[in-house]
Amino acid sequence: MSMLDPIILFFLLGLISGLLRAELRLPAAIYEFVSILLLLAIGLKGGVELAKQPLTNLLPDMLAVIVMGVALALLAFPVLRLLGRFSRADAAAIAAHYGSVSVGTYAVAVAYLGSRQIAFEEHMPLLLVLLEVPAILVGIVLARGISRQTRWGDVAHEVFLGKSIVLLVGGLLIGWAAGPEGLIGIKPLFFDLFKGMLALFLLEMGLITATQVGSLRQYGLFIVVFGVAMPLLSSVIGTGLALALGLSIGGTAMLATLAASASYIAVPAVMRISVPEANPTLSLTASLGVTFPFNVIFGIPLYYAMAEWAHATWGGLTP
Amino acid sequence: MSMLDPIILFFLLGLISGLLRAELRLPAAIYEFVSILLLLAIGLKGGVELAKQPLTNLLPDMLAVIVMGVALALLAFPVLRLLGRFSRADAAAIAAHYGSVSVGTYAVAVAYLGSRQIAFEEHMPLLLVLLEVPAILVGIVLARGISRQTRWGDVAHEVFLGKSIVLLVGGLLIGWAAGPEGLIGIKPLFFDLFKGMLALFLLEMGLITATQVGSLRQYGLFIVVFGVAMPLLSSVIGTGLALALGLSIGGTAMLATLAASASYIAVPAVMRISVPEANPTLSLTASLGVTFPFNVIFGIPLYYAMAEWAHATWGGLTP
Amino acid sequence: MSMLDPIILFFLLGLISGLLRAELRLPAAIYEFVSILLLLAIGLKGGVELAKQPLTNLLPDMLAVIVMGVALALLAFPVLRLLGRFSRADAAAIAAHYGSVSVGTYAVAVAYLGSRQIAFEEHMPLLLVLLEVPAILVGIVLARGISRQTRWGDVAHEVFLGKSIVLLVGGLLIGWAAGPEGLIGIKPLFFDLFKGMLALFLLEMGLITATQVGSLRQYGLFIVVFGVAMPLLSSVIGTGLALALGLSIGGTAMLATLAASASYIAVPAVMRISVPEANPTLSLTASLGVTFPFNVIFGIPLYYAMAEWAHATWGGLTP
Amino acid sequence: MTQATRTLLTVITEAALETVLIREIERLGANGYTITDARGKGGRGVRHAGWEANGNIRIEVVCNAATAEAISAYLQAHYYDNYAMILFTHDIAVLRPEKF
Amino acid sequence: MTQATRTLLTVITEAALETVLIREIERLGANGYTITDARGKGGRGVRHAGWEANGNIRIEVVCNAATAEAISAYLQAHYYDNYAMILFTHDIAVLRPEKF
Amino acid sequence: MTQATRTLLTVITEAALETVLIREIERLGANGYTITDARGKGGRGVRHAGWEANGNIRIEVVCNAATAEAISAYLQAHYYDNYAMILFTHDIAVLRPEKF
Ligand SMILES: Nc1ncnc2c1ncn2[C@@H]1O[C@H](COP(=O)(O)O)[C@@H](O)[C@H]1O
Ligand SMILES: Nc1ncnc2c1ncn2[C@@H]1O[C@H](COP(=O)(O)O)[C@@H](O)[C@H]1O
Ligand SMILES: Nc1ncnc2c1ncn2[C@@H]1O[C@H](COP(=O)(O)O)[C@@H](O)[C@H]1O
Ligand code: NA
Ligand code: NA
Ligand code: NA
Repeated sequence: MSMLDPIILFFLLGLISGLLRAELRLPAAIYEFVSILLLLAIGLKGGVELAKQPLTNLLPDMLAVIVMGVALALLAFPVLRLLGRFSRADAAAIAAHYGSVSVGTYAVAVAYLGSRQIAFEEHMPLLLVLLEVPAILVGIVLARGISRQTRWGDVAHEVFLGKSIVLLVGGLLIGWAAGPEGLIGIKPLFFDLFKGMLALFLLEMGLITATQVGSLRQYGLFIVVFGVAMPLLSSVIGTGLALALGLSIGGTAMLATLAASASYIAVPAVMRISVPEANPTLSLTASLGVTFPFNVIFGIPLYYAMAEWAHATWGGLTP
Repeated sequence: MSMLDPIILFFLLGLISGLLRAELRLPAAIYEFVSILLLLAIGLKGGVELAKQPLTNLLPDMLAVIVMGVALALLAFPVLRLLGRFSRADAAAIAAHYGSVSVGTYAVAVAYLGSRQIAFEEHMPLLLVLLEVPAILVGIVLARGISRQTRWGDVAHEVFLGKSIVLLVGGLLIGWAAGPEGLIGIKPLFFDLFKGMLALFLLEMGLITATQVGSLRQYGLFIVVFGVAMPLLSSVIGTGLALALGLSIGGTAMLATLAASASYIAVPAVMRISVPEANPTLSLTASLGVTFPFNVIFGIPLYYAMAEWAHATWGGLTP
Repeated sequence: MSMLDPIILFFLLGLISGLLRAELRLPAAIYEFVSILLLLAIGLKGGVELAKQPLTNLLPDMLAVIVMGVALALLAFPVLRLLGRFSRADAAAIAAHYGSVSVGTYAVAVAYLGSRQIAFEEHMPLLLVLLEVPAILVGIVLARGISRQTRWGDVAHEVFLGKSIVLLVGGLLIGWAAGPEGLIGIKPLFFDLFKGMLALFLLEMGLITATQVGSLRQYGLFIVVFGVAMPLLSSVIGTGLALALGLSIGGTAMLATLAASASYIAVPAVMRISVPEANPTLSLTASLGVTFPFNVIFGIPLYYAMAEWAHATWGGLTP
Repeated sequence: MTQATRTLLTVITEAALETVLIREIERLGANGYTITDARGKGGRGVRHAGWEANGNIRIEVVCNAATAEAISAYLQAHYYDNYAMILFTHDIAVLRPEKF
Repeated sequence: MTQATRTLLTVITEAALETVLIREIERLGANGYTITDARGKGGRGVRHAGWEANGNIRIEVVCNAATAEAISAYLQAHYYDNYAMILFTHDIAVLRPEKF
Repeated sequence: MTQATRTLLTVITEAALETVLIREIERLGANGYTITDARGKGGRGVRHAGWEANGNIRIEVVCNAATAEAISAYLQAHYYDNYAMILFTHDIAVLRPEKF
């Protein structure tokens, strides 16, 4: 098995085509279609598994990742503020992106582990959903304080009724209610085509990443260093937490990947409305222009190697 | 097998997301794509079966459903006029919707019977096509009289060259000409993905239904009562006709569903051009806001139960 | 096996619907989606096979088709100029279309041979890519001379970074790098759905072809005669070359089809920018309105019959 | 450059009317038109463009004042009562007056 | 035909603002609006519309001069600093002045 | 609010020209542009936008009169002969004249 899964090659094809300014773009409607399918598929898969065990068993993991999301955002903020010399709003917004997660990165990790036939805890999609939210709230509070002016109703609406949360949670609930047999009929679309759709998604992500290169040049070195160092640091935290929670090797690699990934769909949309004075180009350049390609190409194999090593070294310590 | 097929859950997901004003919409191009695939698939499936028997065998069923379509529209019109106090044009337009059929509802019934492995007469798609048309013509005559002013050439163009008729008939003919082996190559797209595409379609239908709630409030109780009572009544007529034609239990449930369903694609398009003074919001609110969800969630299981009961009670009476 | 594959029936459905002005159109985004999938699938399939043999083995075939592309354009030009009395720019542009290839026609030929289980040399997609380019350059030189004014950098960008080349070459490279096992995960989308997507593509091509009928009437008989005679002539040349190169019967039919097909995506885009004074309607009417339907319906079976006949007659002569 | 004044007529209406309207507009003397897809809200409610029956189109016609007047009058007489439609005009400068 | 003069206000801005802006525009007195999807470039860089966060919309509002002024002032005060947005107005002739 | 007058230049042309035209338009002094997809009909026939070679775009540029004149002249000289293209201008009121 070569290091380069074909889906990564699709990402590179998009990236190179974009950099060469080739006449290639996926229509926006197709990008939407593909991401709707991926979000629903991830949710459905998780929901089927949730039905198998009482939700209370999962409570520790659920609480732990919520705390992790908050912690990662709180960790990133002072770094951005002091070392990056970003304005309060910009630092808060970027911190929110890095405390939250990227569903695309998650999907690539699923494919990575899948093609190596490495199992992972099946409630990961639930953790994915839970991780999307807390960092956003932390980001808003960091930018605004717990001000009376913030319309928390509107914020909650933006956060909980954004596309990715609705489709992930909707998928989870449908999968949970329908069970494995119920989903047989829709398996060809949502599960069999998953990896192919992911390939198209990554083709487009490559094209989008290429458009970030201009701003990368503009905002310079700090963004690049932060965009690589932050996921590395986060992945160590994710790995530690996974060990503490007693996750399998696959689950450890997944949690490290979730920690390391930075949002580029849910968080930008909310921040644009809730912290408008933050420059959206800054956070997107970091998360989409640096961290996403880094994770997809180098990060995921690295986090998996780290999970193996950590389990070999400390694996026996936790229940 | 729970009452709620996952595809119904997709409808509910769309409906609830719409009511909560979530940031979720299927791009119009994807809605088009999905409905083109469903229409072609239904046609192809029917066409393959048509090839197996001489068309003359089907003539009684074909004539019977044409009469049924006319009868249902003629039945609805006085009710709408007298009890609903609608203008002549509005009553005629709504009557046309209820005498015609909804392909989406048909597809849900196919999935419902399919997941219970209940067979039905395979020429149903032909009956579906035949039922689309007559009520439209009745509606126009009810609104206009057989006036010289009506440009019947234009009307015929609108009616017979609308998207759904063209794709259903085209699919029928292709399926008929190519036969089962001919379709093997295109089976993965049109047949294997059918239920998944139907799930996406219903997600969008849920979102669209949610947009009807405002007008529902505006036009009030009569629309709701009519939108539930009319399909119930029609389904009884459909069941009776199916018994008289000697259809199987599955076929009886299908014909009841066809009778009960109300158009929201073909008929609105034609009425908008041919009877412009009819308020399109009225008929769409009824067919899309009330009857479609009613049929999909409650109606189809009910019509199937009625078919079973009717066959148990009267099943032996007809040849 | 009837002469009419269902995919041809889809083309006819589109053509007839278009001629009848039915309310049917595939959204542009879906047309894009389908053609992106087809281009990638063709590339991927070819790439997998390329990995199996050293590229140097293929050099003779590669050089030969490049020469053929140049020759076909050079052959068409004087005919168009002298018999067709077209302006220099128009003749050059049309010649470029006919020296290049149509990926849609290629895909239909793949399906045609596939459903008859006739093998062909698996490096055909490579030859397809190679054939796209040389005729374009010949066309530009014929129109402009090797003028200093021509911005060859821009032309090269247009030619090599157009959608079809990028996706075909990208697919080839990904298939080559990932190998057959690497592609298993994406097979359901790219390979299993191939024929279904081709059916949709041809439905839309039928609709597009129907829009060419007006200009067909306008530009008259010569276009029709040329649009049928040129592919017939080219297919003979392609067949001869295939024999000389020692290709199999399937490969001979494919090369004849490639020779006979005329571009309607890559070449028009480049010519519009590089030879703007050429009337794009002329070349599109010929390639899309005459040659594409001719090849798809009559040409491919004919070229296959010719390949069988040629192999029976001369097959033993070459190594 | 010689510039001339012409009228730009903009019609925003239901997508279902596209085929019919362009036929009428050409019959009434326009030499061309441009259409973009749109969504909106007006007296006849919200039109989201989420699906076929619910989209708007925006038709622009460059023409002389008389033609603009003729099209406006015709559309007002035949469509205002029953269709979601608005229509407005203003003057523009064009380069090739003979074309419009 | 009786014609009256009204103002056409055009706003080009980030697609993310659609829901918020139409609420504000209606609150400030507009009776309707029309929206088309767009892409473009301005002071805040290129907006390709390749994906959700990066598209523009083009909002048109037909209204009287006072409403146009009110909307312009409000948008300038609340959005110009933080969002990609431009706004311009011009006079148009409409047929049913009571509607706008 | 201080308002200033600028020119809105609208170009409707073949989608294939998008990349080339925005390069030229910026070179000739425009600070921005907005593009929407369109279809239409004119002297060079129907352009349905059903597929890539057949779509139109509608480019809007807000600029001062001199720039509008320069762009118009350039496009007329270089594109009118060989491409489906129309172009018109009119005055608009803008809020931040320094921006355009
Ligand atoms: N005041 C307005 N400003 C801009 N667009 C409008 C206005 N009123 C109506 N429209 C557009 O015209 C369409 C039809 O208007 P109506 O007939 O008033 O429902 C609406 O769906 C809007 O797209
Ligand atoms: N000079 C201009 N002409 C036309 N459209 C413009 C101009 N400047 C900006 N725009 C549009 O307005 C959007 C926001 O502008 P800005 O806030 O300057 O980035 C851009 O993405 C363009 O679509
Ligand atoms: N009179 C007109 N009114 C509105 N749009 C036009 C007009 N003439 C041409 N167009 C648009 O400009 C494009 C190119 O025009 P032409 O070069 O005349 O074919 C057409 O496809 C239409 O979209
Ligand atoms: Na993270
Ligand atoms: Na009915
Ligand atoms: Na050729």
